[in-house]
Amino acid sequence: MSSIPDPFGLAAAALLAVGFYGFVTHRHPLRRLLAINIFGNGVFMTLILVARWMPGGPDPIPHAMVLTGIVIAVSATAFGLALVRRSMTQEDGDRREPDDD
Amino acid sequence: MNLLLILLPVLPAVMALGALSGLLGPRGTTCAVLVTSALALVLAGVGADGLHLDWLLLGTSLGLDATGRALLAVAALVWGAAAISSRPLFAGEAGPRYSMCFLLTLAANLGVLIAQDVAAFYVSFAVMTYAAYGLVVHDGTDEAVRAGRIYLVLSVAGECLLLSGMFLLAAEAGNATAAEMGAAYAVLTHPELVAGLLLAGFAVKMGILPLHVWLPLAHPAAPVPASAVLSGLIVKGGLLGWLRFLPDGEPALVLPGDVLAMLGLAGAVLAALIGCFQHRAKTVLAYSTVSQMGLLALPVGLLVAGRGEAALLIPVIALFAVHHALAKGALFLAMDHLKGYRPLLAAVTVLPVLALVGAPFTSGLVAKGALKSVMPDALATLVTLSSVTTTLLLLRFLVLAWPRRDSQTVELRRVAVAAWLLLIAAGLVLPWAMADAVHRDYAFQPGVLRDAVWPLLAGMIVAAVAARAIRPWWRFPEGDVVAPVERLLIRVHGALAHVLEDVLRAVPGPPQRLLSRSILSRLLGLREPGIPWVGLQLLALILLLPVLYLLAA
Amino acid sequence: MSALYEAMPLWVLMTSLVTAVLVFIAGEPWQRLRVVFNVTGAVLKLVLVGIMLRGVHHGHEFAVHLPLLPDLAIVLRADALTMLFATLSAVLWLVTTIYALAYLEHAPNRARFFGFFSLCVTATMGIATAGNLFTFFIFYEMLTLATWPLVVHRGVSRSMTAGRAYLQYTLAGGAVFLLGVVLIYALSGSGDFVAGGHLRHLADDHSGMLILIFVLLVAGLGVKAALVPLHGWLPTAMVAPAPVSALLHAVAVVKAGAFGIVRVVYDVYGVDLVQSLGLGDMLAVAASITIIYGSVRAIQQTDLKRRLAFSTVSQVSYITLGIAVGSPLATIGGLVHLVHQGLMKITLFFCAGGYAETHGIHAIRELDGIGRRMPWTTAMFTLGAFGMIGVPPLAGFITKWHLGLGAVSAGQYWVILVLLASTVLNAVYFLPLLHRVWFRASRQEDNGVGEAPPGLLGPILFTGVASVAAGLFAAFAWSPLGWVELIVEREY
Amino acid sequence: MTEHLPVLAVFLPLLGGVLQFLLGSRGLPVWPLAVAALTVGCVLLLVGAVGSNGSIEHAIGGWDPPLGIRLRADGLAAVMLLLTAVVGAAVSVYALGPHGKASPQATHFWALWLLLWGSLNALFLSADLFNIYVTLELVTLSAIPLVLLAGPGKTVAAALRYLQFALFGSLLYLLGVAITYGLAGSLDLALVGPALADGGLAAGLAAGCLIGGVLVKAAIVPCHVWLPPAHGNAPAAVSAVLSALVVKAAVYLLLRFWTEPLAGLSGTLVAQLLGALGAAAIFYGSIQAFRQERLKLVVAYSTVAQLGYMLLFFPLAVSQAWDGAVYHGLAHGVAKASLFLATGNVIAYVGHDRLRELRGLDRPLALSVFAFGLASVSIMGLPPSGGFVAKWLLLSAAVETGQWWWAVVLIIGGLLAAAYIIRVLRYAFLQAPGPAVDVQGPVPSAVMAWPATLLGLLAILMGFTAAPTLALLGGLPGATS
Repeated sequence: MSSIPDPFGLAAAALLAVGFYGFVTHRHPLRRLLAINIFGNGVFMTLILVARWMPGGPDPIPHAMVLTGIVIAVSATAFGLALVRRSMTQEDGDRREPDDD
Repeated sequence: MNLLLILLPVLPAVMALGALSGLLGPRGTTCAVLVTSALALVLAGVGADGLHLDWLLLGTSLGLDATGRALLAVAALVWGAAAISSRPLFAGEAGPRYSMCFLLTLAANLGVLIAQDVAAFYVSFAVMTYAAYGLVVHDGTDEAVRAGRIYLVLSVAGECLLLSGMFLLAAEAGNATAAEMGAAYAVLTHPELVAGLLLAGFAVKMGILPLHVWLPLAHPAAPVPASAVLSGLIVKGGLLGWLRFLPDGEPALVLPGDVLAMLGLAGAVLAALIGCFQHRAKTVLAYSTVSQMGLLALPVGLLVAGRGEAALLIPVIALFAVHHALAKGALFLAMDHLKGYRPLLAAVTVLPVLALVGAPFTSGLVAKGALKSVMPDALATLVTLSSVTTTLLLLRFLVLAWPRRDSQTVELRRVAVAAWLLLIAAGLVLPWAMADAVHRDYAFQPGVLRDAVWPLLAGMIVAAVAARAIRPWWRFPEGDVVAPVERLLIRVHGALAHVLEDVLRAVPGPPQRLLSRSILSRLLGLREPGIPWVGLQLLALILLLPVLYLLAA
Repeated sequence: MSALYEAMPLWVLMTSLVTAVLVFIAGEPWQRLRVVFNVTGAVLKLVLVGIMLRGVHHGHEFAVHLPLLPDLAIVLRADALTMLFATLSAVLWLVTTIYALAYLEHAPNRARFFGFFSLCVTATMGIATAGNLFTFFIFYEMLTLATWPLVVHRGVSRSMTAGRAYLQYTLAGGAVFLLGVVLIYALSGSGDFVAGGHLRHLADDHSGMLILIFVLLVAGLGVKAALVPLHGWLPTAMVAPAPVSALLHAVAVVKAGAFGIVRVVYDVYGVDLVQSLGLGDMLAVAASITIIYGSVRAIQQTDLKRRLAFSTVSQVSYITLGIAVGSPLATIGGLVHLVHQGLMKITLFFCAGGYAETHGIHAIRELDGIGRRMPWTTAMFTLGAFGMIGVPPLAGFITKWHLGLGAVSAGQYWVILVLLASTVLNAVYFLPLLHRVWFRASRQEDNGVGEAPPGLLGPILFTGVASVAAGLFAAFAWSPLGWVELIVEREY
Repeated sequence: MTEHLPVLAVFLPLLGGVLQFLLGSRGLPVWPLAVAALTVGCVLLLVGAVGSNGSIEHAIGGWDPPLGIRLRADGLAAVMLLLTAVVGAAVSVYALGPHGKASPQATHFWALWLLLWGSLNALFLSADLFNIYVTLELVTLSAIPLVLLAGPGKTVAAALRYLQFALFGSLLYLLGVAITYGLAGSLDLALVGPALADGGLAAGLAAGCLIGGVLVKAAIVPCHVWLPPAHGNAPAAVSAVLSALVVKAAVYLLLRFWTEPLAGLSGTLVAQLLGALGAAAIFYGSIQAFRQERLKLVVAYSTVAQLGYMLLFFPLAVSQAWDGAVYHGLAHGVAKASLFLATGNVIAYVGHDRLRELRGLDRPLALSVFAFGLASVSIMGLPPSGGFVAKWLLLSAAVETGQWWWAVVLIIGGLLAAAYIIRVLRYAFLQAPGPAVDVQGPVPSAVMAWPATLLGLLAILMGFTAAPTLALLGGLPGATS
């Protein structure tokens, strides 16, 4: 491993930090969901970094893991977005008229 | 025959239950007492061997010694007469209660007479004490209730003394019987302590000098027949306790014995003098009891101190007790019959009075004569002198009790009068019959007769002089020192109760809830943390973990 | 057959446990059936206990092991001490059941009441038959839980408060006790009840620890045994219905604590060890303070049941005192009081219930002249009260007699002063009461109601007479005293 | 046959759930019940096999790690599977009440529930870090929609918060997995240990991420904030599963990691920290439970508190503590499921769960209140119950290792539990004509009342079944005895 900070690694760390910060500070559910996704991307980059670092060239396994992770993240995000939408329409509904859905 | 002994207390005790439930009416109660009395008379006449019941209490020994036999006969008579007099009381509204207390007291009294071991005696003694309370307060007047209260306070104190004495006795000597007392005291570490406690404990019941204060209150407060048994018999329980549970001539017990003798003598004189300044006939009689019991304590003291032979002293003590029980019982019962103007009955009343004074040819003569015969001369003289005060006291009684012309006539119950007369007759005869030939002969010696007559005359003269000199007649409070002591105790109790209450308030009882509200509400004020705060903590945690790992490594 | 016979303690437990379950299942609508279950269970238990009693008398020791963890088992055992407590519970269960049936005749929620009542007895039996500390603890806590619904049975806010106090105290006590039990197991690897104790070999190296554990155990048990200052729950818990108070004060809860102290002193530590560690004196002082304090507080009470409750605080510590003094005679006095106090106090509480149920009397000043209307109840009340004072020939006297003798033979003369003080204080709070019931004129108008109904009066008479008999026939081999002498003979 | 049991245990419910989606409301409720019964049977056989033969391993399709998936059933997995089966069976029966009739909602419930069951089984049987990640996500993604079944309104916000935390926790965990892979070049639980032991700071960071991620999922204080709204608003059956099993699965992972991959790290200080978190959870959760005004929230906060007990294993770390922590997990699972089901019956009857208005419930709902009472005994850690045995073991461990402060925590925790439980129970005894009612429902049928009661009874019975269960568990991995 090189002593010079790997820009790839730095990017991963930055993503993690931004994601974490966003998750902690934002109150709006949509923003928070985005923050989680950013954090997730940081994690995936870390995995790719690990794959690069492995002795004997890039290791395929972390890549497989990233793919799986992305699938899961996407589906979870989709579910989250649906929930956010539901909660927002509900709030609107609350403001206008009682919800009978 | 021996098994009949146990019937003596059991029969009236069982009947007491019947009385309480109302199953046993007034007639039944009277019958029950009379049957018991008859049984007692038979047993007293025939005598009975000792009976040991392993299964009862802590192993019970029953038996009749000579003293027990004599007193059993007397008890049968006095209880019988009292029961007949009590008939109207058995029938009253509070009849069942009175009947129950009456029968229980009877049972316990007989139990005291026949119990030979420490535990059984104490059982009977305690039941007698508490059951008699019911007799004392029966009238329910404020006076009776006060008398009952003072009686209870002193009785409980006496019980405590007895109990501690008996603990000390039985711990080292086991549940010993009366016959084994001599040997028992020999093994005790502190015989004088045990003796002192037992002497003092029984002294309460006997009304020995400083502990007598309850007696002039309680005996008069009770209904007439109850007073008769209280003054005639119940007090003798203390005497029997002394005789059974103190050894004779134990060297360590000289001091307690002497103290008792001196207190007895002092009581004999002082109580009589105080009694002279009472204004109710029954109170006077009660003081007479205190005085006579003092006289009885004198030989017991000598016995304990080893200043006389047991073989001589004990029959004398028994004789005197028999004499006093019959005479005092008769005098108290007389109070019922002297309510109307009946000079004849009043004249008969003089007979027991003379007996108590020790006039010639009365039972008092032989009893007192016998008493003096076993004493050192100096003491005998003092006893003779005490006859003067006794005369004064009983004159005071006659003055107060003598029926007046204007008094309302109350219908007499013939059977009660008959029983009373029978009792008086027994009082005249029985002591003579029981006395040893020696004592009988002694009573007729000229010196003795002289000693019997002059105090009587002296008393009369003093009384006549005093009656003129002291006008109006002084009034001495009933129960003499009890009133100030009572006031003091009430004040002390008031103060103590305040202090106690303050203390208890200062040291609040245990909390009803272990968590105080303030702590709870502070804890309950906790709010859920917000997300940023949670995130910060989580971040700190994740960063802390590697540091901790490294530190530990 | 012999395995069945050997497992007697288990069957004895089952009689009331099964009864509880059946009662719960029968529920409110099946009144008759429930009564049948209840009485059958109680009688059956009595018979089984009788059989066990015979076995133990002949020197047999029943034991059942139910392994729970590799090194831990639930042990149910029946030795002579067990049988003392078990017999008391079995007899009084039957009596109290009959009393409760009459007492709650028209009350709601009876199924719940009798269900928990049976559970309570099960727990008590478990405590009696527990063969090691672990088993003891299980039933000790079960008792806490089974009793709470009984305390709050009335459902009014006063009983809720009492229930809260009860739970706070007993659960906290249980927690402290648990800590002590765990420490014992950690220290010695066993919490078995062995006559004479089994910790002696640890005395040299771990005396400090042993003292600490003892304090924890006694503090935990002291809550139920109502040792001052841990007694706070007891007087408030008297708001429960009379049969519950009777059971609480006479058999179940209070006695469980006292019995636990007996077990700890005799079968875990051993008297020698307790005395050599100086714990006996400590315990005796605590018991004495409780005896005096309870009596003083009892004097101040104006409510009958509250006065009786403080009287319990005082009286139960006689047991502890006897154990703490440690001489054989004092031990006899303490142990026999386990039964005697039970008989006398249950009589008193039954009577208090009788007064409340028949005439609506709760305060002491309302008792004036009740003796004329309810002569039998009041007679039994009188017996109970005199027994508490220690007047012979009642049961209480036998206790006091042995305690006193034991104190003298152990050279602890100050204990006699405590006994005397207690006698006087008991007299101070009971005798005026007796004067009231017998000698005062009634304040209430005569409404034609007299004695308590037979369902109440029967149990009252039974326990009252029993408390006389226990004293009068104390020297009889099968009397409580006779049995306790057998126990002490075997323990020493 | 035996070696295929793990696969069956995972795929039966998974496929059953998927099929339910496809079938729609047809086949309700017979189909899911049949699947559930088969699953229970499979798990029981599997547990029996583990009990008699020890661990069972199976590589799916014969593909070996690292690319293949290896299932492994050891003692710890077996007891967790057993718990899942027991609670699952009870919940399945209970669900016949509220979700028994054919409707879209019922379809969703059964499908998701079977998926969740399968995912849980998969999680317990997984033997490598990444598979655990996947199953953890599966569990989350099937659990959250279940919360939503309670209907619109209050649950959406709760579900959203749950989702956010769950996702964040998973990603944190994945980060840990990444670092671990970087260090060890493997993800097999059994193989990564040595590499981590020598890993220095990076290993510590990996452990931190793994533990942190799981802590979020396990709702350990301070990361518990998502749990009470989610568990407190979900339908009764779902709450029971979430509290009894889903969070338990996360704590299970913590135990698993500690004894396998992280065993080589010197964790004494971390252990104390985790213990402290456990203690904080016990205290905080109990106090919060005490101040709640809604019955379900009391029970939910109780879960927050009870999970803390399992963390006390880490500082104690002896065999007894291991037994105690795991047994606590089992006992709590059973008892808490019973509590939630009983609470569900209350809500079904009166239409709300406002504590102060629930007076006099014991007449109409005798059986449910009874169940609540029985389960409470275990929650309070009082004998005789599973909770007590667990507490006893933990206490013994604390005393044995001389760490008395954990003993104090255990004791006080028990008292606090009693405080909030009794606060609930006393309402049942208050004299009142009956509870205040929002929407009067029918008295819960036997199908709803008995599962709660049986679980409550089981919670008590577990006080006597510790020996065989702990034999199945097989002791602390790596311990000498």
